[in-house]
Amino acid sequence: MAILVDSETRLVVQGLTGSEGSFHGPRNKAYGTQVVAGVTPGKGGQEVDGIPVFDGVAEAVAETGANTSMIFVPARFAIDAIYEAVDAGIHTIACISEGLPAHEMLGAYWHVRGEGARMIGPNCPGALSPGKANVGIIPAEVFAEGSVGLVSRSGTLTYQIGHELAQRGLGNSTIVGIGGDPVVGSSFVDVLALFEADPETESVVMVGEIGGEEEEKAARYIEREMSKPVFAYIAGFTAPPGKTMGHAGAIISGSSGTAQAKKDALEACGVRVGTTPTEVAELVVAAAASG
Amino acid sequence: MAILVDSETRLVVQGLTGSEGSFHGPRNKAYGTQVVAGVTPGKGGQEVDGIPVFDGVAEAVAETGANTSMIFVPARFAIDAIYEAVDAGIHTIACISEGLPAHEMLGAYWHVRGEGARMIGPNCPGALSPGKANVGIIPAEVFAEGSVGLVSRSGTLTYQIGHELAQRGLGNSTIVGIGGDPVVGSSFVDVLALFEADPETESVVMVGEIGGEEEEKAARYIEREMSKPVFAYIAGFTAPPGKTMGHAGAIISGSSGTAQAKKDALEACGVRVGTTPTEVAELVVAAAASG
Amino acid sequence: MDLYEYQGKELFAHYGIPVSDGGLAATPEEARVAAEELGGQVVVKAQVLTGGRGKAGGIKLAEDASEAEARARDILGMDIRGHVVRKVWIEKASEIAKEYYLSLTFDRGEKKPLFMFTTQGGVDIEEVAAEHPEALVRLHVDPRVGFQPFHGRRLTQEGGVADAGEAKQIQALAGKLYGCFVGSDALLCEMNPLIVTPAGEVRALDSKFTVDDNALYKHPHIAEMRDLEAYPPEERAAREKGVTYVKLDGEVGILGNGAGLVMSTLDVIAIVGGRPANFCDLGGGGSAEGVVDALEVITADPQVQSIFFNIFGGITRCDEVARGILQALEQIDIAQSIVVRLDGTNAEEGRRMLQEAAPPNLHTEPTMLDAARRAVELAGETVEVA
Amino acid sequence: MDLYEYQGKELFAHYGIPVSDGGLAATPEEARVAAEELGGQVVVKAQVLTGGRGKAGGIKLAEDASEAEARARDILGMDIRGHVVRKVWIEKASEIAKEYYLSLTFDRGEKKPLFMFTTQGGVDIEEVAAEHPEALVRLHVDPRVGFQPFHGRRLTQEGGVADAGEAKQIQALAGKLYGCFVGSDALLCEMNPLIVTPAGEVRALDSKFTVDDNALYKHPHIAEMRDLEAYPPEERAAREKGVTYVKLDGEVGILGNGAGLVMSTLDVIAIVGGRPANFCDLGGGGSAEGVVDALEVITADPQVQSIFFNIFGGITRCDEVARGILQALEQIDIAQSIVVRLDGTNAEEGRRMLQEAAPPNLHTEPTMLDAARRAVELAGETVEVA
Repeated sequence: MAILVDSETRLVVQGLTGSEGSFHGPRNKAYGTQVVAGVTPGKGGQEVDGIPVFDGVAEAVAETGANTSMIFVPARFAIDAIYEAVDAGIHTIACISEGLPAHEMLGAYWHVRGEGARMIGPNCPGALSPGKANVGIIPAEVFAEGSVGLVSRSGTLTYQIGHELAQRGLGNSTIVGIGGDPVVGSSFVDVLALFEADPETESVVMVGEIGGEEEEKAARYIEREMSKPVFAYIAGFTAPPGKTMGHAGAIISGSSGTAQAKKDALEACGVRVGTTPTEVAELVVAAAASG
Repeated sequence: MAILVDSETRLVVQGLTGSEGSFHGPRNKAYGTQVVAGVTPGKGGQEVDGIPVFDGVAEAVAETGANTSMIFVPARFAIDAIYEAVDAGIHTIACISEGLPAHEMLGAYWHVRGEGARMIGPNCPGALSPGKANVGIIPAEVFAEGSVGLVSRSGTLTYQIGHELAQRGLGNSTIVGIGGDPVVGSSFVDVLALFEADPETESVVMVGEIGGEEEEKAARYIEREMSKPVFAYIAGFTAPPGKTMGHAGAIISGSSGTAQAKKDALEACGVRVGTTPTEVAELVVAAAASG
Repeated sequence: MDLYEYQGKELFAHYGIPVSDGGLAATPEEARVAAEELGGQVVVKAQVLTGGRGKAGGIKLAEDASEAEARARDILGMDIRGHVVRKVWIEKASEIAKEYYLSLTFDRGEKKPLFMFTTQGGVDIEEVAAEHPEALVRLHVDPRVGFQPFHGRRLTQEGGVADAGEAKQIQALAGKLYGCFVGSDALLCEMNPLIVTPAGEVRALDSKFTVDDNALYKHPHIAEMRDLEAYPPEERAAREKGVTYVKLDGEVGILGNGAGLVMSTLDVIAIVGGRPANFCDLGGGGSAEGVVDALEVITADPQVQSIFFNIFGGITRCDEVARGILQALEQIDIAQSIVVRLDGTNAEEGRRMLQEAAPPNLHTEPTMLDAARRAVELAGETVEVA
Repeated sequence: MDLYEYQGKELFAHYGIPVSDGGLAATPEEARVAAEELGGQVVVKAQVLTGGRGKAGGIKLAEDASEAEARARDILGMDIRGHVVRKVWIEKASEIAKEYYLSLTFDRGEKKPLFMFTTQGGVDIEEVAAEHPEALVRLHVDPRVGFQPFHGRRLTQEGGVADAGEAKQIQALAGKLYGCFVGSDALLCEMNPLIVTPAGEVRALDSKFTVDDNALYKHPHIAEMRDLEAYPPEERAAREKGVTYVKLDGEVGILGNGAGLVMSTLDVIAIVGGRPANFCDLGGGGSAEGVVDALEVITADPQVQSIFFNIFGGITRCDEVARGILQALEQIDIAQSIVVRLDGTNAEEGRRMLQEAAPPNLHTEPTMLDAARRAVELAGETVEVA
């Protein structure tokens, strides 16, 4: 099982011939992910590390049965790449590319949802199901196989926490980086719902940050809908207050968006919150030992 | 039961204070339809035949519990009226207004669907469930209560067929005019599905016309999905070939769009087709007598 | 509303789609001037709102201005499928290496714009669709997303455009075509052929363009393109009076309310052995005045032997229609018999009014079928048993 | 990217939103000239990228040009919440009958643009939201549908705008604001106050405007509005080198890869009893050159006593980071102790390189927590037990 990516994943890499795609595509393949195709318009017929390149995603899907896409194209082409993937019937999209205009992502977000597909990112490290599939740039060697779901807005901080868990003998069902952009394809709540439904996941660690209100929404969701234990870590307790202009943002969320406010909201909903990556890992270990 | 409109219908008339709205709104009310509100921006607080007028649909819904809207505003304001109705949580919309630009209707069509609402029209006569509710401009006195569902692209032709049925002692569960514009909110197939699911409807008469391929699609749907007997009438056997420009239209449908082609397609799918309004009524009568 | 080739190309050019230079001419002399301005070889193209111009001899090459004048003289005044050529488009001649086909239209069933593209252009495209369906790329665009670059790539990839430069031009052109389609509220934009010159340039060599009548209020510039003279005079007269009228070839004048009912009336007339003289739809309103106007148009057709007035009132009120009929009988000298059938809103009142006035050449019938039989009978035809 | 009031108003005006006439001035003399051109009463407004100008004395009325010059002299050079005023906007004074509030922003949670409107404008809007939430209309727009006239009507109806003329103006203005928001890829457009003059005219009297950095490539005109001098010099230097740097008030210099990890590092430093001197994110790449640049910026801060280098390699390769550290130690004269913690991609190789070179002031630690403690210790602080 695991979530989002697993041994059923048949991956097409949009931008496989680019500098990042040609590095991470083969790396994902070497990990054991079924990387079945690459797409770069005009380069159909080439190969990268034995992976066939097609001119378009529709063709790649028709020829290889790809069902998942990883997007590594430059920002200006990434929105088009998302639409192309959805149009071709891809059901899971990991958009690693960063720098996508937020207004364009709004349109893409609703389209992806409307067509019944699922997307993580943009500006995210991807998803890794240890022992099954790695789709993105997450350094797989840091993580072990196991039953802890991990979902995070941040890249490297995720690795830190996975590392702390692995050092304590705990592994992960899936590690999901949802990305930190204003508009991302999947929220904490979306991914928590997947973990709740995944039989392989026994507990979840959520790694949040200051700003926005996604952690507060997740807290309410966890209290209402989740049976599995959830642990959280929030970064940014000592962050200086932002020099934000205008007041609309704070009014929308009805939350100060501070790390403390998020910690309070989570704890009020029964989530144990660690104040350092080490502490959250120890909380998970302690719960696993006692449970 | 019946479909689309019934005794649960709580109707708001968008454009109630206009010349058509102020004629048909009270007429629908006199029939027994629960006409709970009217909307005309800037005329909130007025009344038309005892129906309170509000400035906006959201307010009308909040104050009166309206769940269905009938749109009678001029064409240029009708698209906005559709969006306003959906935004306010209206679940059934009958757009009587005509002259809506097709491109704008495309956007509205997908929005209405996406939000889970249902719409008939534009440029349609509305829906009538005899004895329960009349929403639109269908002359209710022509029709009797009964178990024959009636769905049509045409207004007056529908009345003709209902009249022929009534003269032979048959009544209707609901009469639905879907409208004849290039983009309409509900197709034959959509309405046939509702009739199939409606316990009060025992058979259905579909009234089509030359052009397009909706009748052909309906034929395939009827063969595949419908258990209830369906009868059809197609108008336009003697219509002169249209002076259409270009060929794209004919290629799309893969059908000549002629009345004969539609009749053939329907008969191939087990639908009995009458060649005059009288004949189709007689077919229904004969089937009712033998069944 | 259908546009002439030159009008469609004007819109194409406005949206950045490459077309050839040219000029419009209504006389051979104007054709000569236009050809002189363009210089070199030109093509003289009949401007008519129908296809098949080429086969009918409506498109001719001319080596110079004086030949252009001669060809224009041949073409102006020609009758092409019932359309008289009143204008020619003088266009710089193009060298053609390849002929493709590209269109964007409204797929009513799918509720999405639909691109169609094939490299087998320049010929009867319906034939290509029927005989080589695999050669015709069909690609829907989600109207809420709009055109995306991948749409262009899919067209050229699946259409098998091998040359990269050509493909890039067609991809860009498809994007502009989508902009043109949406921006001008078009229902159809077709270019057949879309040519590639020997130098590798892609250009629209013809245009078929239909604009949504309901959206013309947003595009006064396009609305002005309507050429009223393109329609037969009787249809024009009807249109001016807000009545939809199409002349047919029979003897029974038909008048009804609602297109569906009128079509059905035509069918019923045919089934009982008559031949309809026209299609005439009063529309939704059906005021007394509209009835008078419609009767004026119908009775102006000398072929009409009898008139069948078939009204089922909804919005239309039968008493108002009866008032119109009586008014028309007073105002116009109507020799033909009129058979009237009224049902629906205020039908009793309408029938009563007609019976009270009882004009000699007016007959009422209780049903549509009876009325059809009577009208055919009165037109001097044999009534068949339906 | 945040815009100054005058820049936001320039964009408002471009999209047809009514604003007052005015001129920009960087000196008292320029202020006088601008005031003369406008004539009559003017308002001299400090241009700073922060709120609270009014309370800080950054907005003053002037009766004439010479008074405008005097007020500009007072305001230019003021420090408002850490922002030095370098420009003033001289604006024609407005008569104000009513002060409303209107904004359009990005609701990240709902993934929709959100209008907020209240007739209780001109004051601290967060207070209105907290104390009179019913007075603040919130209205989402489906981005795939866009602004529709009913959105404008809902705003004024639910906001309780009684006057029909006012309501019509605000409805139209809301539509233009939506156009401005989408057209300029804004994340926030706020007008507080939106005023109504005694004559009943509606106008934006202030602007807060944030544009999406990721979309600036589409708007070169807006990109040019960026005022590099508005940022502290050290942040500016870092930005020029592609490094995100924010100066803080402590002694431990922080450098990491990824904003989340760096924030976490700040927290851990605080927990073990230290005070971070800065926030510094190398970003995704982390080339040797970037490391050198970042160390240059950090060590230029005289408060920095020790440096904590916290790297978890993903895309960033630890060997490349180690190379950068060694290179920096060669190129720059670094007096402070550096504590390095490397994990992830190529971490072993990186650690090996550092151990082999073994510069005297460089310490490696195996975990983030250990490294934090060591860095705080080396900064001369007491280490608390976490």
